[in-house]
Amino acid sequence: MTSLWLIPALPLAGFLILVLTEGRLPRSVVAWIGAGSVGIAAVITGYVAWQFLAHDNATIVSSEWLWFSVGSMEISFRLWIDELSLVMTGVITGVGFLIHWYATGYMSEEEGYSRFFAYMNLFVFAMLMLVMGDSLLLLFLGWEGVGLCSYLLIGFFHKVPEFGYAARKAFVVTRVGDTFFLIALFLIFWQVGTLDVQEGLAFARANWDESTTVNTIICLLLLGGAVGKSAQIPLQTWLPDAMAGPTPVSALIHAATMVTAGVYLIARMQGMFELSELAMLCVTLVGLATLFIASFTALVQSDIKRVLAFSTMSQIGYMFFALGLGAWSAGFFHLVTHAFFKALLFLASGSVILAMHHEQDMFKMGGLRKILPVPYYAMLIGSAALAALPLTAGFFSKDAILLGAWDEPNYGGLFWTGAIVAAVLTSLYTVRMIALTFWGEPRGKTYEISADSLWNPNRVRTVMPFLILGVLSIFGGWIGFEFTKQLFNETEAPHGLLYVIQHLDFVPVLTFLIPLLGIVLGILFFRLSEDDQFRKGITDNSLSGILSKYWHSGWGFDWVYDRFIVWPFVTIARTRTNKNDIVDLIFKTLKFFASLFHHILSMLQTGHIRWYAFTMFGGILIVLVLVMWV
Amino acid sequence: MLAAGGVAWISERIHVNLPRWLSLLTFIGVTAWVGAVWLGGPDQSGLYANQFIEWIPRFGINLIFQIDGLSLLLIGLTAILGVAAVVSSWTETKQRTGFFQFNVLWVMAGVVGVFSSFDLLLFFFFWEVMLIPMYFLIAIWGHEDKEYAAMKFFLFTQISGLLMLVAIIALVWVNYEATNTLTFSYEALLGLELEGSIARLLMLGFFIAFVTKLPSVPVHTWLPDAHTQAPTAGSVILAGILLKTGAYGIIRFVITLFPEASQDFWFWGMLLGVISILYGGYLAYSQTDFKRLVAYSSIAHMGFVLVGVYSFTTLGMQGAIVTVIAHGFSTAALFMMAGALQERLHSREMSDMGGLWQKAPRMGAVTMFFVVASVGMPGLGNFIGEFLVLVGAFNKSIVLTVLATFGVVVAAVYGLSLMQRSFQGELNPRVSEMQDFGVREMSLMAVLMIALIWIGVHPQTVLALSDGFVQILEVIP
Amino acid sequence: MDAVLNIPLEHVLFLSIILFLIGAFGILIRRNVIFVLLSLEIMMNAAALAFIAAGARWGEPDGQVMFMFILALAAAEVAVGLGLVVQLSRRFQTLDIDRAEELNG
Amino acid sequence: MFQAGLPYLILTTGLIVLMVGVSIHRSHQVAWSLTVLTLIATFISHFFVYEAVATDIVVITELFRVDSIAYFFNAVFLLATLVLVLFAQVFLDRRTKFTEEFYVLILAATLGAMMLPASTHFASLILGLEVISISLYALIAYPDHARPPLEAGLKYLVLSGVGTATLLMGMAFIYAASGNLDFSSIHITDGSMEGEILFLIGNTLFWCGIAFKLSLVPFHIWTPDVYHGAPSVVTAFLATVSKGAVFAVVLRYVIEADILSSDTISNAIMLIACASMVIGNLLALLQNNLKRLLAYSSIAHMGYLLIVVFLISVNTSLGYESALFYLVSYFVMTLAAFGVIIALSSKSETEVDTLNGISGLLWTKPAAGAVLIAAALSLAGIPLTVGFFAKYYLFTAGISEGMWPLVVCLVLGSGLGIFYYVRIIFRTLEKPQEELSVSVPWLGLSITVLLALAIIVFGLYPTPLVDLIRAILVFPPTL
Repeated sequence: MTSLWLIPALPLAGFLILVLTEGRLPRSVVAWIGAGSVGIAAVITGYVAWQFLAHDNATIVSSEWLWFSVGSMEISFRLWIDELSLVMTGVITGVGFLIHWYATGYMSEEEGYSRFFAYMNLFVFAMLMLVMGDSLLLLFLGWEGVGLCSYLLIGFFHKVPEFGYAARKAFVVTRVGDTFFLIALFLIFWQVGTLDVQEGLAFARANWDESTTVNTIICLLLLGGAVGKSAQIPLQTWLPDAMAGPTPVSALIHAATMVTAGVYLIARMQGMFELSELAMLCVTLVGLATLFIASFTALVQSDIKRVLAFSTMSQIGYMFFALGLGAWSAGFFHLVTHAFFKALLFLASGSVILAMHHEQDMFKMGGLRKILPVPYYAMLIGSAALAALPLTAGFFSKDAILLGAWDEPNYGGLFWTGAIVAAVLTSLYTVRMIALTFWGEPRGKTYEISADSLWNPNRVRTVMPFLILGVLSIFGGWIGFEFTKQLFNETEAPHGLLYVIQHLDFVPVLTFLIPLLGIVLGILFFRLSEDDQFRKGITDNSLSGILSKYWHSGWGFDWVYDRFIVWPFVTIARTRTNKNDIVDLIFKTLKFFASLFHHILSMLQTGHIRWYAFTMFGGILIVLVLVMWV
Repeated sequence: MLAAGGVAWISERIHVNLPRWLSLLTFIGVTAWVGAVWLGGPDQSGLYANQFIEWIPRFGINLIFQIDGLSLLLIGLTAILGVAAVVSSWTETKQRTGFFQFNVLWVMAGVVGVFSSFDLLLFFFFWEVMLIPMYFLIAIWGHEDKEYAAMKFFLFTQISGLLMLVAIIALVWVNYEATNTLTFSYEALLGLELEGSIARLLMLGFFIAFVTKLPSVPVHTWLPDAHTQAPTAGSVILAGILLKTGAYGIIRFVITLFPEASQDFWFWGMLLGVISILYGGYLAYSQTDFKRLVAYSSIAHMGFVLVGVYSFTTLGMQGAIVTVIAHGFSTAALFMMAGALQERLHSREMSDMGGLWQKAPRMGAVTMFFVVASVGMPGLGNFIGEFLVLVGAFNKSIVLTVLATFGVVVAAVYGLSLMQRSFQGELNPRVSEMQDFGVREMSLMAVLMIALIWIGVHPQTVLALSDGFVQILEVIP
Repeated sequence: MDAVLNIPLEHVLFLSIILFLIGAFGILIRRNVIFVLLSLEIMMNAAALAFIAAGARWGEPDGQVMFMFILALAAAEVAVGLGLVVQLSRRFQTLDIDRAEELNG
Repeated sequence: MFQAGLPYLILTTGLIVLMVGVSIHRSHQVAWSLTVLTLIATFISHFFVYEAVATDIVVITELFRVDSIAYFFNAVFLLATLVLVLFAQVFLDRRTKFTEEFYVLILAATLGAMMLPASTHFASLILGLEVISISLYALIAYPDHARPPLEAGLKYLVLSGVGTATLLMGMAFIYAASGNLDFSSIHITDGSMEGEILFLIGNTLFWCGIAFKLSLVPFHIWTPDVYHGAPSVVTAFLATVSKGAVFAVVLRYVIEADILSSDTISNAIMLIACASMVIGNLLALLQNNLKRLLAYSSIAHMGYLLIVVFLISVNTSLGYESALFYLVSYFVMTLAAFGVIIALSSKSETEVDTLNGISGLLWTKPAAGAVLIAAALSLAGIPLTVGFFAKYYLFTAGISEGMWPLVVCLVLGSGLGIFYYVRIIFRTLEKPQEELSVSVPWLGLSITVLLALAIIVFGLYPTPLVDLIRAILVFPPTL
């Protein structure tokens, strides 16, 4: 199907137009091109989806175009639409379009409007290549492309050096993961002889079993790549800093799409992961650890976007957790719902930040619900979904994950307990965020929002994205789960609500109730306590203070990396001797000796005839001795 | 049209000491010629052009010019970068432009000769010939420390070249003793059976010369100095083309003339490559001078060539060739950028830069593009090369390949730090006025960008050309 | 002829070597140009003596021819040498050979 | 076959006429013209009588044997002398009141140089050698009021005297051992132990003397001072003709006496060669005086050339070919280098011989600068110049006979050499510090340009020269 190409091609075209015109287009045109290209792509995706469903979920393959062919390696550009990639494509173009839409307003007062949309379009293109590519190399192309765009967009405000640092950190840290991915590609090509996803999986199914070590290594390497991209432990440190980018970027890249690429990768390679218990266990543990650590960290953050960032980490942790447990559909479903509600949350927070004139500290906010009603409700809906309040989208997906954890044969109870505790934490920090931002009285300055600002969250054009995402966050769960289940050929997967009703068992009920409990607790705690206590909790030296400080810093990962990797590298690199290349010393020494000998020999040229004669007689003597006795 | 026709044609022009336009036209002419030859397709034996003239019959030394796919590819690169070098130094050199262009043309003629010579002595002849004008370029139009840099460049390349000369003559003499014919013809010497230890020594003679030119650790130290001091056109030629002669030499001569010895040598070849990648990348990060940084990054990239070639796989070999071409474009562009910055700011130190994006967004965007390319972004030429190299090398040695792969991370570190320190951040207060790129510079950069993207998305153009040669290699081992 | 043959070749050669060494030491020790030239003459004559002895050994006139040759040669050399000595005393106001040391390095 | 001696006669006649003429009437112009005429006539005469040597061995008494190789050497020497004489006219005027005897002396030296390639006998060897040397003593000290030439002349006199004495001593010992003075029959006949020792000592002393003349390590120490002090025209003569002539006779000696079949001697010579290459280059490394630098470089070049001596004893034909090619190119490039110095110094009292003096030469005097660059590149053995093929011959020589120590030293020496030649080039390229005010005579300049052209043309296409040399070697009776 050739029209498939249009989906990635449109954003690419948008990118090219915006770049080549070098920002000379009027802003309205830029907005139309930037958001429009993604919008049309979304429409086409809808058409493709319709075709897909109309043909009994038959895989759709685009026309192909040879990329390169060397020896036994032949790689083409070809798009591949099956259930998995279709859902992802839908999310990317759909949510992407909404965020672009929102951004047309959000960015309206910034410099580099055109540049921003160029990058965003490029990002959508790259992300689509990642998702739709039929070979791992094409996937890698997208994978790197989104990394680049992420770098460009985090550092969008390039005048601020810290942002540039954050951008580089993001790029380099994910690059570490990418390297593992790349090595996995080499290994796959070596062992399987192809980089085509489907052929590779087929090969694995046919030739490998649980005991194949190579498979485990491949999976672990892929996990390494996924961990980097999805900001999981231990490569998670870049994500909070990545919040330096404009908020729509955070919404699109660092919440809805790019960071879930790791999840997508693992889901894509399901056939291989299923064969390796060790890899699956690692996926679970990585997810669980991130989930935990990120949740605790989110609880003590003061920057609203950092709360959301840690929340994103923990939610992706859920996804990994689910994938690792074999609850493929639950994990992937959570990806989709998370895209909806986290995008919503970010957009809402973006409006808040603009309203506060780029103040992101929640302790300086408060009472904003009166000024910003739309973001307030959006935030409420998003938070509800995040906290998995029953019947919201998040509830369906998270519940499925929790139940999946319970069903795990070996450590089920343990996993479930962990996940449930994290769920409580999720509720807690969500409530805390809303309480600090919207409830109570203003603690800092507030500003009037001029009615004709393009980003004014009360205008229709800005409300629309909130509305659509809000609807999806609430109702997305109702329709989606059955669909996603088919992706992974799971028939017996647990289904939250029905399950609860049918069984009314202890565990499902508890699973059902505990998020609620968290919310109630949160409301009690944050609603009633004095504002100062939060601040105190962070600064004083009591045990809780130290703990919260520790949590605040993201469990000290940054500190450890700084101390043991970055610092030594930079220090050694910056010392003078190294700038001057120690290898050069070899040649400097040679030069030194050459000139030393030169000076010694020159000193013999004294100019005295008698000395000259002496050397000649000496020479004769030496030669004679050599000839006669040696 | 014949290859020698092309070369002679260049040399004819060379003697006319006319300034820029002439040399620009010459390069465009050569580019067009290469294009025409390419479109014309090869003859039955896979050659695009072939020329034989007697030179010194006494020693069986003849002017044998042949252009096969690999040669054509590199000559094409030479011609395009020739245009780039001339255009990029359009305003930089104000003194003695005639002599300047004369030298540029001579270097190029030498390089074209290197790429098309199929007689070993002729090859050596051109190998050395291109160094002299290059020396002039550095020594006359270089920057503050030019004497040291030019001298270092000349000494390194000449001394290693002498070793090669010894190896060439020795090889010919061995052949003479075996067959009683005195010939320097590449093809005649190709099938020569050599005794193990002799082959190893002779191979080393060639290898050292090429590796010095490439350059690889530990004989790389001339490069940063030469690059830093050379004028823009010099740097472009040096990085874009001269380094490639080293790669070409290894691929064309070392591997084919001494197949067994090279096979035995694979570990050391790859190890040197990996060390170059990591050490070069590491040093690149340590630099504060824009050009030095790019120079060290060249060392790292050329490390990939070594890794690829010594993996002895089709993938690795092809990857090395693609890397050679792509690196030619990307690094040349970065050096032009450095030259443009120096022309505007009179400094190469990155501490004198910072925040330049605000003053010159086009330069920023262009730099970003090439930095990203050299970092190895898929979709651009360098990635294809590095990927193929690594895939190919993986079969040979997993450990070394994994180490080399981490070079990619290092590349990101120094590449982005270059970007950050020069173009991003707050505007350096010392920068007052700065002109952005004009039409001349932008169109030049556009050509290079298109070339890189083309190689990135359709490397088959390159791969198909070099395929014939790599096929031959397959047969040899 | 017979008389000469009575003296063993080695002895004459040793004598010539000793003469040669005397000349050599003369050059090394003396600073006066005249004496240096004299020492040179002695060295040449040492060689000439060796030729005569060798010629005697083989009973051929060649050695003596060479002797004549060397004489002429030494004379020519000294002639030029003395010319230089005159110049030296003029331009350097000395005959001390050590004073001519302006060219070095 | 008497006609084969014609060139010698013409030269001698010219010499005598000049000598008599000078004593009758002093005229610089006439003396100069006469000299040029003599040299040209002598040069041309070779072609007329070439037939004689091309087909047969021409023996002129026991002392000389004239063959095509000797003719070739003669021609080269004559051309080199001619070049220098052409330079000398302007050059001398500034340096002395009495110019005419200079031409007498230089013709005499040339005559000596022409004797050596044809010499087959110790007597003719010493005769030729001393004719050159004694003329040179006077030539070096020729300028009549400067101090350096005198000092140089004196040094050369004393040290050369020592060298000659050593050489004679060596000959005497060889004669004592073998009973012959003819190269081809100095093999030891009686085979006694005593004879062997005498022969060995004799040869050692002989080679020491030769090494002095060729300024090889460790007998090189006089070279820079003499080169430096002598007027450049004479220095150039010393560097080219005198060395070439000595080398010509050495080659013949090696072939005929088959001296290198003795391991001890050949090892010693090898050692001398290696030491010359390395030490000569090391000495030149940071030298700031151009003439001294060229002196040191000539030490190294003579070291390189010794490789041929080894080759020639095994493969005479290739050996001669290499030697002739190398010498011709060495002559051309050395003359070009000195030519620039002479041309620059012609109009001034003092010599322009420091590296500072040539600073920015390419820009102030483009032609002279370009010639100097070409000469330096050629001396360094870089392609495009004839020096490359000269070096190529040496590499071939070294490698074909597997003389690896020599090849290694050759590489090492060449590497060091590049450093200082490139320094020369760099200085000519740099921004001129002050405007060079001296004017350059057109004749001298055009000759140097011609020499540079020769460097380039033969560097691009050496085949004519190679063919010529091989034609010379077609009937060499000694081969």
